[in-house]
Amino acid sequence: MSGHHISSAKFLWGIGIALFFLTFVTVAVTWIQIPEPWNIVVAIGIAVVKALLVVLFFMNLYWDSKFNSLLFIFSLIFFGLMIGITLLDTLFRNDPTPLF
Amino acid sequence: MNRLIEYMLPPAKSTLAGETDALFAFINISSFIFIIGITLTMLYFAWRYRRKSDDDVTPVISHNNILEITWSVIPLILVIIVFSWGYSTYMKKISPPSDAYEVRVVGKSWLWEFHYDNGNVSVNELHVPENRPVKLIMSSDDVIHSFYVPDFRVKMDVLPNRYTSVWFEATEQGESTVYCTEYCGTAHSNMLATVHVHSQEDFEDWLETSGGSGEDLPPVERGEMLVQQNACMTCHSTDGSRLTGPTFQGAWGSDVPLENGETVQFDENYVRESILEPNAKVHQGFQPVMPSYAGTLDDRQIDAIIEYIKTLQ
Amino acid sequence: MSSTSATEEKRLDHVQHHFVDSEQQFESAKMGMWVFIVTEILMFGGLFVAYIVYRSWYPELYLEASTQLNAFWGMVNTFVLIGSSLTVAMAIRSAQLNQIKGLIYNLYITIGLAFTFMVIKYFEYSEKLGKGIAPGEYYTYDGLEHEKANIFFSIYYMMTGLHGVHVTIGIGLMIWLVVKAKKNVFHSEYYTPVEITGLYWHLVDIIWIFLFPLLYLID
Amino acid sequence: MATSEASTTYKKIQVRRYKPEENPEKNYLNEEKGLWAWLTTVDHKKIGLMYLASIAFFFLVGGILALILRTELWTPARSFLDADLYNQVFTLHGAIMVFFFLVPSVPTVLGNFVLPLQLGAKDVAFPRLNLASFYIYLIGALFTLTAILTGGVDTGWTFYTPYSATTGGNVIMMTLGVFILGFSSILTGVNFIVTIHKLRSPGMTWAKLPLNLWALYATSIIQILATPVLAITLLLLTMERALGIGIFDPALGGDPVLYQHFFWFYSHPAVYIMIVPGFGIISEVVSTFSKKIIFGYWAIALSSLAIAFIGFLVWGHHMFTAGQSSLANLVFSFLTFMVGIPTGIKIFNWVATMYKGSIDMKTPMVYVMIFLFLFMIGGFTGIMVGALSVDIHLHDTYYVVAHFHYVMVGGMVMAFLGGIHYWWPKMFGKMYSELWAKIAAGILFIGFNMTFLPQFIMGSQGMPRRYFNYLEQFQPFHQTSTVGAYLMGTGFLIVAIYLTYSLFKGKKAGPNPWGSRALEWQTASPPPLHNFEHIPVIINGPYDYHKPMSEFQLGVASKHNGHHAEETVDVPESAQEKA
Repeated sequence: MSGHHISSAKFLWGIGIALFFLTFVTVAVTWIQIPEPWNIVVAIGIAVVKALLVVLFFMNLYWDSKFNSLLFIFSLIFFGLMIGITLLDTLFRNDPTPLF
Repeated sequence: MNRLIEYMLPPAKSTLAGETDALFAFINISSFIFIIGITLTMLYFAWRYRRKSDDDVTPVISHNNILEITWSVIPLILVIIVFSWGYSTYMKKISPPSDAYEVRVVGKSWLWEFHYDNGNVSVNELHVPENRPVKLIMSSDDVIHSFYVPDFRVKMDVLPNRYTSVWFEATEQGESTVYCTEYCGTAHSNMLATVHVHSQEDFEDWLETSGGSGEDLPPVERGEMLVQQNACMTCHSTDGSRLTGPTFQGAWGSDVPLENGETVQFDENYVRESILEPNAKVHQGFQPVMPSYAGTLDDRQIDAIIEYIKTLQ
Repeated sequence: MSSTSATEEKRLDHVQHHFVDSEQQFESAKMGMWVFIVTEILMFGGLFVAYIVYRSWYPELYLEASTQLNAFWGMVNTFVLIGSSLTVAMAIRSAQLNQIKGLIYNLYITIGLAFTFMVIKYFEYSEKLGKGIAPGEYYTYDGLEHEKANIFFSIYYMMTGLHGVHVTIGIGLMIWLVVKAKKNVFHSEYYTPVEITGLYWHLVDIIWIFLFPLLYLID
Repeated sequence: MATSEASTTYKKIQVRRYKPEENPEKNYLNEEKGLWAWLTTVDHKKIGLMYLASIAFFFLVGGILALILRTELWTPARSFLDADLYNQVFTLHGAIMVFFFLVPSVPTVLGNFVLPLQLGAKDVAFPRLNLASFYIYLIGALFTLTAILTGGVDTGWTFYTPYSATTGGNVIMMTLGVFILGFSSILTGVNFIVTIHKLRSPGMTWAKLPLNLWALYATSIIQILATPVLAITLLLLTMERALGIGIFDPALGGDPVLYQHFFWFYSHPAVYIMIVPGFGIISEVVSTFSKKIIFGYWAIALSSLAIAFIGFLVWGHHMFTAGQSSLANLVFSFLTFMVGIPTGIKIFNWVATMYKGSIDMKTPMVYVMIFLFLFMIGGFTGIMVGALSVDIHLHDTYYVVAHFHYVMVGGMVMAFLGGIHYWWPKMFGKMYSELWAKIAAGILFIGFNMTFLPQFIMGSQGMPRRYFNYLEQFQPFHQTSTVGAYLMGTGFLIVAIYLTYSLFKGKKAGPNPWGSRALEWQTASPPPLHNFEHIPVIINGPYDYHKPMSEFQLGVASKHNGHHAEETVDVPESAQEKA
């Protein structure tokens, strides 16, 4: 049965500690100034790893039915489309300026 | 068919109107063929295969991949043609020639102001030369408006925080209507203007002489002209009827009740203030929606308007 | 696990009439929650779009304005929320193992951590409001030069505010779970509400995991 | 009930034929009585009927508002409304019709009623959530009515900033109402997705899912992905008015075009929330009344999903003149045309289904023909306004108004009427007058075209939308349109009358008046409280008209009749294994 995975307490604590550690890392990297745009990439990268840990092992998606994963991925895809296509407008506006 | 399409469209009075109309006709004709074809097929089937008895046995025709591909690919080709055609004309519509004559357009609720390079300002009438590209740089003072001239097949929203532009090259002398097509409140449907297309010389004459000065007229007549030119009558009637704003008739000398309960005398100073800073003292029961005319009207013009209002008893 | 006749009876009274068995009901409820999580992601997604669009327009605004946010307390709150996520996961584990006491304890800790989060948030908000960094047109702070500073804080307040609303709802749900757990409703064969609330809570955590670097850690 | 995902090992089950009862004594309408039983019911059929009543009410309100608008437009200048009131009326006509009628109508009325029946399930997955979503709908409606009574709203149903942030009236109440309504829509979507996944009866594989359910499935996906964005948009707008947060208000440094992106990210897919369930109805009706297997099952099923997906990527075609970048215009225009392809595929497949069928021109089929004709016009004029250069001319004119109404009224409302007429005997066990139904359909067809065809012409001649006054040259078109609107109103009135009449005096319908093979017709009309007295077992597709009727009425005895509290239940095997 896909839905009843029981994680060991040790395992859950392991994930928790990994999350604490990554939180510390993401704060720590702001002390060493990483140049634009890599600081954003690093910050988001760490956040993505943390979110993945939560989703896969706290929310048990790793052991869950494939369709639930599909749902989750779809929500991210549509969020990506929403932001991506909106940026096609907001980043490429070319406004005229009056001569007088 | 051609006559129907001609009937459907307003007269084409700009250089790019023809191209737009051609695509309009193309889509209309091909849609027409499709709609008639499919409808007739449908009706024919409905008649030819009508139920004869409740025990009718129908053949098992569950799918046909060749058909599916055919009726996917043919429309696909057609829409790609339409898309490319539409896009190429659109690119022309948004790329003004570099030598275009520039006019500043300001949309306010609910009038259009046109500023020319010599400092002239005209309200609700745009004067342009014939056969010369004209580029309008537009902005709004309040909400979103949209500048639309059907005869030229151009339209562009007028935004409060940015400049937008349209351009056209009028091919015929005469007048065309400008509409506001982005809903902007009470008098949205009265936010009209007229484009006057002159010959090059007439346009230059107009630019030098008029600009709507009328300085040589007696003050009352000049005031009346200004009230018309500046679209005051969109909101203020001269016959006592209630529009978006209070009427001018009988206003002079009266006590104007304000929203806060106070009253103020309708005198020279009140008129002057109301023109330059319209929302400082708003008549009770009316919305604070009037745009400011500071920079549009000078003191002499305001004097003339005051003289005119005095006559409306 | 002992399957006495008493638990056998209890095992069934939660199955609603239109489900064939407990398993189908559990799977349905969980899928329902995942679908709901999709809507939550898209809802916060809207705010993230506003965030990203304005950041792409005014990167300097974000650099300047985020100095007003206290990264230390942001970090503490991150620890608090991750901790609560951990205890929720432990709570589910307790329920799965029929350890009702453990379930209740873990829920208590979670509620405590959630309150801690809200209290810290409260101090952060009041410190800002005291300076005049209020949302919208009530923004009166003049320590920032950027003319659109109010918009950054509007986005900040909307994002953290909506997140805070979710945390509050989460606290309510946890309390409801505690009440039910005390009535002995849950057992290893039926812990659907715990599982579902857990999913919700983890989502709240994930959103904060993104809010923290995006709002606090712009250096 | 094994689902395709869960059943990895095949079990042999003994099935037998269950012929639906001709005259059931007990049905869902008479088993529990009284107002309270209705208000607290979790039965999907009753909830569907309660939705039907509320939606009919809002359709009536929206329709009356439309007639007020059309009457005012009889003359170019003011006739009996002033401009502000006119603006409020068109705002409310749009908002009520879109949010309170078009979006919920097919999924909540016909979807709620038919979906579990077509699946062979006893109910939707979350019956209480279903009832909750009905009440959320009512609360949203209450907010909106309050907004109307306390100042009104004159922003247009699109709530464009900065106008909506600065105008008077009670905009906050209105946006909150629609915000709340959104959750009703979301919950319905959640319910349907889970129900279709988890509550299919044995043998109901994805390949045997009725096309109506594919359409509802696609709709639900759009609902759950798009509606939350509407929620956040309206929340931001509410905050814009309440606190002046400035994200969308240029006076405070915001960007009004960004609002339009937010708004249309929901509101364009919302158009597909409205029309895709209509497609589902058409598929069912075409097959039933042609007595023939549907042509291109997978083409129709997958094109629904394709429309749902691509429909998300085209919102910017509402903003071609709004001042977005030309790159965005390019992309949006291209994707807009791509939506046309799956829509076209559907139309071709429906017409092909009729080929060599045994076509019975009953009322639902008449509506299908009307739908196909009107929807084609709606679709092709969609191509017109999707073409960038032409749209620059036609944008925000009556052409767009006409296009939208051809798709929504000509398409969705006609499909809805078809669906109502198709499932009416199932809902109430009564037949309506076929003659009056056809007369009404004829009046609606003529009235509709009379109303909206002139709008195409005046639109392309340059008549802008949302105009209180207009130039005299457009008056003949407006007058024709007004006459048509009244004709249409008469048509709807006739429909309401003969349907109500049929409830009391209609002939008994019998379980399967149309001779359909679909599952919902293999139970009594009206159905029993828990839909089937047995668990249906499916071995054929829903459109397999070449197979004998007896093969569609198979099932196994139900372990419990739904009131399991009173009977002993075997412990499910799976649970035992675990224990």
